[in-house]
Amino acid sequence: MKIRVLFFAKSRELAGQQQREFNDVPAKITGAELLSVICDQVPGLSKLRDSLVLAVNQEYVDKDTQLHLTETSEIAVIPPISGG
Amino acid sequence: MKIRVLFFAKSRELAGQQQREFNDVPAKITGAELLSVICDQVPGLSKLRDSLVLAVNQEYVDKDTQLHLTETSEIAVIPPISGG
Amino acid sequence: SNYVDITPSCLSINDVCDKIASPKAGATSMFVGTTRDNFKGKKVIRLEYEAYHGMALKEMEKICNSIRKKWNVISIAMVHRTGLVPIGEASVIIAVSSAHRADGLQAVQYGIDTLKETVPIWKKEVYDGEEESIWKANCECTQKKM
Amino acid sequence: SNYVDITPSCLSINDVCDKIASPKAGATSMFVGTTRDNFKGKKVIRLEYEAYHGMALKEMEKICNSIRKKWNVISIAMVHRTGLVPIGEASVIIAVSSAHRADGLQAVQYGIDTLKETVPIWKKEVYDGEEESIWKANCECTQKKM
Repeated sequence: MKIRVLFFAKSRELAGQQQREFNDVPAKITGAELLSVICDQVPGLSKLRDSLVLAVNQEYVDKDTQLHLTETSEIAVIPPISGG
Repeated sequence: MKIRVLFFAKSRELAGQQQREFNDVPAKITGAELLSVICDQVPGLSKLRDSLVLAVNQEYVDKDTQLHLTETSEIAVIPPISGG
Repeated sequence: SNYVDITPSCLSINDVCDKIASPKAGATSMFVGTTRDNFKGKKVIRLEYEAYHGMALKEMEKICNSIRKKWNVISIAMVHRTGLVPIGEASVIIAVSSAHRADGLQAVQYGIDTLKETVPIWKKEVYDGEEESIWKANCECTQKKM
Repeated sequence: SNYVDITPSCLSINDVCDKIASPKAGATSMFVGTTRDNFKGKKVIRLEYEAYHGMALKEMEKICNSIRKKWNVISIAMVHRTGLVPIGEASVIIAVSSAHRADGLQAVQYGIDTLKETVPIWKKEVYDGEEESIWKANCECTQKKM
């Protein structure tokens, strides 16, 4: 399945883009597996791997969360936040 | 000795005046004794007696504080406060 | 710096913030006490505050000094209005700037708690209708019996 | 009511206070986060904030809802600025009106603590001289390793 992933802040700078499409991603996948798929394909992002989390449809997901992605899922890479 | 006493808020209303002089007050007197001198001479104030405290020269005094009054001491009757 | 004031004028949140602004401050914490339109079901039509001006300022300065002993703060502003305060308007503002927010938030809480306990200022509530006006007493006020 | 906003415009304390004003409120508690001119001795010349706009608003709404479960408050306003925020200007304001002050003060503290922990907004500090800009990380941010 084809998915679209948004990048923010440091992950956006390391990815060199605000969003990107990924092909051949399984619809059923855990949070940790999805993050690995993304990091494996984006040069530079892997060094941030351990501090990244994901959001799907604007909700945080855990590493063990069993996801059911669709082509309209809004997936985002969230580096450590620093608002306030 | 002659002293001058300031009244505020409810004590001012009950005393019917903002300040008043008292004659023949001992210079050496405890806080509790001074309050009794004042309440004994001001009609209407006695019903508030148990909720009043005194300040001398703008500092709170305790009932056991041994005061050394002078004619320029600024004595004030402080009913329960309600600022804020 | 400490800025303490007791004034019959309308209090301005912006003016108070300006007093404590600092480029070193990451946090401004503030409490604004406003007059309410009701007390235990009775409609309050106005409030009047009276202060023992000189002593109240001294007690407010004491609070500022205790805050500085307890927390790491940059500037403190503490202002109280006197006289008639219409419903919805501010009677008191306490604002603290600090490098880190925990200091400022705790200082503000301590500041308003202590002000209500120690600063000689009084509030009279005037009610709608036949109800008699009442001089209030703060429950925080722990005056020892004399 | 809850008022949450993320905006590139200058934040106004007065506007935020107006959003939460209520004649039923006796207390307005507020926290204003401002940009500091230094970090561990390095001179900060500017800060830039970036938000995941839609999700950040949702997380801010969640914080408002948790506040209402924990404390008795009237209105909550929570606004965050994005883009370039000059030194000394506000990046975030949280204000809560309540009948009684303890609710409001605790709600504000919880609100800013939780915002720093959960709301997807990022700050980049740009330093004077040769130092490289840095994307900061809140120590409150307890993101679990994925």
